[in-house]
Amino acid sequence: MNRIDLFLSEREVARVCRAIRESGAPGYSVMRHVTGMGVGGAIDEAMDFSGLGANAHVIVFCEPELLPKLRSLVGPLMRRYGGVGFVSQAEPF
Amino acid sequence: MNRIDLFLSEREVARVCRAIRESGAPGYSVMRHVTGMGVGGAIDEAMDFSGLGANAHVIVFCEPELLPKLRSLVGPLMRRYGGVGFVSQAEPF
Amino acid sequence: MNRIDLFLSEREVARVCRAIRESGAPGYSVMRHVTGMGVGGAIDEAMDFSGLGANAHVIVFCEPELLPKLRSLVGPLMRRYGGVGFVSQAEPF
Amino acid sequence: MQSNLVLQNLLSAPVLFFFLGILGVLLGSDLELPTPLPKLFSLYLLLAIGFKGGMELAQSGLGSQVLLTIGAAVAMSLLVPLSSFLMLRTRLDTYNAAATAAAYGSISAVTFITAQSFLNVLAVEFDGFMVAALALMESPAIVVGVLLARLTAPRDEGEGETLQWREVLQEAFLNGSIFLLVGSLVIGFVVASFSPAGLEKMDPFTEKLFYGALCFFLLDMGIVAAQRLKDLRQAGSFLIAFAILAPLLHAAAGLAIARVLGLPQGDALLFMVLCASASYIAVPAAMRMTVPQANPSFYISSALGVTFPFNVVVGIPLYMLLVQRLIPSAP
Amino acid sequence: MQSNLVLQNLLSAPVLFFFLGILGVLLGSDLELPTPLPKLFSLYLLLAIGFKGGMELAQSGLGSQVLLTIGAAVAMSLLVPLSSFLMLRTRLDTYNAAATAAAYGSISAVTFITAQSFLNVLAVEFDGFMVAALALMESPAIVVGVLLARLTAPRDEGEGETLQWREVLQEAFLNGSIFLLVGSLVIGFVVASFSPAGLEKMDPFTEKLFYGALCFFLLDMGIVAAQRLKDLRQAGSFLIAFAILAPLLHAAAGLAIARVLGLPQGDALLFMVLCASASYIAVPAAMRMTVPQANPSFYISSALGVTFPFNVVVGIPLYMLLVQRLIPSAP
Amino acid sequence: MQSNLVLQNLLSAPVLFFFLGILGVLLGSDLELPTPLPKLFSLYLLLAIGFKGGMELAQSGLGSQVLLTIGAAVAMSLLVPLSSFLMLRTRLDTYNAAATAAAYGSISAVTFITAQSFLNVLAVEFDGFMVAALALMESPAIVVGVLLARLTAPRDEGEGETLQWREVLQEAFLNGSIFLLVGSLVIGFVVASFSPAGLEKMDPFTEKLFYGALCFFLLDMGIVAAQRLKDLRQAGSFLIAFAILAPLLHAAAGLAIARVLGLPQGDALLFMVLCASASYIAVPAAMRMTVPQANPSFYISSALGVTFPFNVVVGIPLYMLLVQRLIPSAP
Ligand SMILES: Nc1ncnc2c1ncn2[C@@H]1O[C@H](COP(=O)(O)O)[C@@H](O)[C@H]1O
Ligand SMILES: Nc1ncnc2c1ncn2[C@@H]1O[C@H](COP(=O)(O)O)[C@@H](O)[C@H]1O
Ligand SMILES: Nc1ncnc2c1ncn2[C@@H]1O[C@H](COP(=O)(O)O)[C@@H](O)[C@H]1O
Ligand code: NA
Ligand code: NA
Ligand code: NA
Repeated sequence: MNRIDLFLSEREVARVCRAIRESGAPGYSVMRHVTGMGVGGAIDEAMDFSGLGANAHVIVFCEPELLPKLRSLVGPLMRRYGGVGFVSQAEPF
Repeated sequence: MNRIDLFLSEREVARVCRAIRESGAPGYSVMRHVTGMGVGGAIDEAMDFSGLGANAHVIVFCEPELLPKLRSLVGPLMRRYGGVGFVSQAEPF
Repeated sequence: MNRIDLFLSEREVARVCRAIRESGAPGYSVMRHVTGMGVGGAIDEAMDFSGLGANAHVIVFCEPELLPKLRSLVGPLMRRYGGVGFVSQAEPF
Repeated sequence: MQSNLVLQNLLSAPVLFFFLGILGVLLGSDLELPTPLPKLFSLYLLLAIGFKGGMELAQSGLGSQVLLTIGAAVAMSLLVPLSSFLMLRTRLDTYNAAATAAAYGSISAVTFITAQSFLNVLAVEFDGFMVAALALMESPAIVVGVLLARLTAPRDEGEGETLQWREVLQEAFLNGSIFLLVGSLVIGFVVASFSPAGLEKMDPFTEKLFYGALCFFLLDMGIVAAQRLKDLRQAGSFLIAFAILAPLLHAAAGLAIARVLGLPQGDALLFMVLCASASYIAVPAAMRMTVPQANPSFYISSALGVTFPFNVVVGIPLYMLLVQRLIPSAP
Repeated sequence: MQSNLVLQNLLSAPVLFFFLGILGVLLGSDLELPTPLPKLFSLYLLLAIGFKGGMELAQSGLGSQVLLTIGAAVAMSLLVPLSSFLMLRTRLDTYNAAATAAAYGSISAVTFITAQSFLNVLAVEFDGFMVAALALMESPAIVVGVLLARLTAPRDEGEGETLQWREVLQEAFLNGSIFLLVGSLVIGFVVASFSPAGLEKMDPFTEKLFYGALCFFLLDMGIVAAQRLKDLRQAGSFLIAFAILAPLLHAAAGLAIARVLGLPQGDALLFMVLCASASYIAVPAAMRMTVPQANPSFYISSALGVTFPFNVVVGIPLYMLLVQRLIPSAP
Repeated sequence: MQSNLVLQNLLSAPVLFFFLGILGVLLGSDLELPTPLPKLFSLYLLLAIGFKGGMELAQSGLGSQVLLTIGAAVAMSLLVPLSSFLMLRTRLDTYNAAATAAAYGSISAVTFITAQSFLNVLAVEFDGFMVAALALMESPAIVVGVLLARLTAPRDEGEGETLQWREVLQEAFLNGSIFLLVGSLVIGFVVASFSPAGLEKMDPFTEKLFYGALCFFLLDMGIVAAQRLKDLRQAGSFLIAFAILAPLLHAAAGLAIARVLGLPQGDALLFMVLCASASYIAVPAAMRMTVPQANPSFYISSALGVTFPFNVVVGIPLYMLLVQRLIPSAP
């Protein structure tokens, strides 16, 4: 099966999770308070008090058949708001 | 070597870590405050004040030979309390 | 492409991130407040108030060509201060 | 007079902040108290209420009235889970019925504190030893809940699991919030008895700050309770009905006992509130570990999403109305 | 007298703690307030200032002076983004210009609070209803900012995206900090009007604790502002110049309006500060969602890294100097 | 009288909450203050004690007695690491000996604060300038510790690493907690000297709240100290013995110096406590970076798991007893 790792702003995480649920994925996990760097520059937690938040790391384990649907639902959000994603292989434990 | 990713309730994390230590794994890492969704429904941090907690993400890197032992020690806990696990491939850095 | 997972003390995370930026990696993500166990014993958050901190989990997705540079810049820091690293395979989402 | 009581409750700062939290969720505001700030307020309130209760207990002493009241409270925390279980079992499986029954046998410290604030505003006196009753009602309800789940569970499901008493007692007596409440009670008692100079120095922290911190925490409780309302659909109308009828029933029982014990008006209200409220702090955390087969969203959403707002908004003034009618006021 | 005002501001505890935070970053100290402690202080200050403002609003009533002042404040929060946009558009693209304009039309609650503390030290009175003006200046600026971005954006970039009013209004009116401030204002008003007994019980929390909590938060704001200074190189000298000239310009406009409205000295200073300050709490959070094309480090580093320290350190005493010259003191 | 002193300490609220935390760990309760709440209390206590100390320093002035006392304190923070290193080196490697020596040369602010509370209860006066001594004892001990590690380390291990003074000085002088303490001291001094109106407004935050916040933090310190006890087995009996004998020895040296300096009873106790206490905040954080070869569980578990509880529970009343015997009380 596939493992999808998404990194995006905490502010968008609710929308992305909605898209993942719509895609029919069996589940997902979210880690907030992620800092980092990407093409959009460095992200830290210093503005957290303003509600701006840092990044979130979203992990989805799902069957490969689901990938296209996930891409079509999550992709536009990430193009609009920024963020990156990666896919790798995994098996149930 | 193998990478094992476990997602389970924070309340059970101490027991699962004990089981991992018993299995003889060389180490593990735990991230708390993980939210998400699975067959058991959505998990958030809203009840954290009650001591109920959210999920934890436990990562173990170990040799493949350890997998059966890990499964036999961690599996029963996850069947009783819920949670999911996945295995993938990795190498030392 | 490669996925690199590093686990090291929060106190060193700023130096390691500087090294990653120097290596020319396109980005990285950092999760703090990671607890765990390794050859250096158990690490928890209890001493966080003292500024000692727990562990951090640093993730870098990059092309395999970058690995040697990353190893040469990050390796010495991890040998000095402790920590472990793992490499696996991934593709863009 | 009646509407006056209801209004005085509704227009008090704590209840208004509770409404503000609910409103925020209903309108879709992103207002939230991030983790672990709610825990900070929750620990603070337990520490402060325990300390003040212990202090007043030291001043009032452990007379027979005190012991009788506390005894009656503990008895209620044993009986309420039993009767609740019978009601709940008609529709829920044994695990969910047992876990929910435990929640209703136990108490909600925040509801209790809100009732105390309400009495303060009405200038009705109450005794510090009621906090001791509060502190002692959590553990028995948890133990009864676990026993109910284990004794009535289908044989084959046990898979040879034996009841792990150690674990159950630990969850019932050493749960962080119970332990802090009881511990602070004892410390308040000891300090008041042996080094009363310390009381005055604690006062700004445990007493002066209390009301504002309660408002802040109730803001968060409003948010959390409103979020829980969504889960209610899953729980179904039976559980919603139970979550409103149970507090009324238990308050009535509490009123009868308070009358028999001859409690003054303030204590009678607090006794009713203890009986009528349901736990969403200690019990869920304990049930998650000891009865993992039960679905937490059932017992949390009924206790926190329905019974808690019901008690805070409608229950407390309603119970006070009954107290004023049926409990003779102090001469 | 002049240097006296500046010194009295510079040597006050809140401003000194602000400097301490800046100094820590400049020297390379690892001093920080970890997440979510800054949020705790930020929520606390909003709750406390809202509650106190509402309370005083209830006492002063909603006379025509009050309504006129609030109306003028709202008008400024609509006009300032327009004029700022015109200035900013000369150098920035439409998205960054619109988002930055929104920040300058909105307000900084912490700057306002610091000005109140300054007035307290000078023993100059001010009215509670100014908090209502504060609370009502955030949402309009956000709406104008979004409209500017949408109306002036190149057609082809919209990709058929229609303006999602629901989202914009949600960000403008239900943003957590705006919602808490307005909600606390209403609660303070209601409690003061209907159950004034509650006011005294809130006092230790909302009033007594306030000054110290402000110091603590300003320590953190100093750290965050100094960290932002690094981003300024990226933003460029045009934005730095704007971030210093805009508050001066807007303060001058505010002074003129205050004179026309006949505001007393204290209120005049607060009105100037509302005009001169720029938002780094509600607006960035709203712009991130509604104008994601803009680079947050532009509007945050100018509002928080330059305008905020400028106002707190230099602006407030400077504006007060002008007030003392141009606004007749109360008889 | 003697047992009275011990009891008065044991039955005070701060020490009782410390015990409650220890008890929770021993019994297996899940009571904890989640991250970053302990840091909130730790930062608060440093800010408050620094501010109050600076304020009192401004009132007392910098007379020769003040400067002599502070000088003696700094001298102790240089000498204690040297003597401790010699003792520790008999059993530990050079890195662990140096890091542990640094901890014992430095101070524990919480122990100091607890001693101040104890003096308050006894109604024994003490001077604010002792906080300056506290603030100035951390950095020298860290520098000495690093020097010891570098100068005595086997040549070949250095791998050509040169002593990075910049890093060492940063850890010694700009460590967050040291920086906040010294900064708050300076701010308290400045405010008291130049705008004393601000003192009264800080009072509810820095003074009134202090005792309760100390209790809350000591609850957490009890939990953390008890958890550390488990690591002690690893550290071994030599380190445990050192962790009890060192405070006694250093307190005795402190007593002798206090007598020579002619300090009054309250200041003498605080001086002894500064000498006797060991750092588990600034020093571990600094040693982790500058002497990474040392095992943190050694110096943390001895300073926090043994010396800290020893001083808080037994040491303070014991030292007070000696003070009462050997230091003439003020006429
Ligand atoms: N190559 C990468 N490896 C790991 N995380 C990344 C990488 N690139 C971006 N990220 C994460 O994704 C966030 C958004 O990336 P971007 O949209 O490129 O600014 C960054 O702040 C990082 O947290
Ligand atoms: N397919 C999945 N991908 C990622 N995380 C998952 C997945 N399924 C479950 N989880 C995580 O595991 C937790 C427990 O899952 P469950 O026991 O299925 O409710 C969820 O709350 C998620 O955090
Ligand atoms: N085999 C492993 N799997 C996952 N995490 C590990 C492993 N070994 C070490 N770690 C993490 O890396 C940290 C430092 O490891 P060490 O330097 O071996 O003490 C530990 O505290 C763990 O958080
Ligand atoms: Na009950
Ligand atoms: Na403005
Ligand atoms: Na010392």
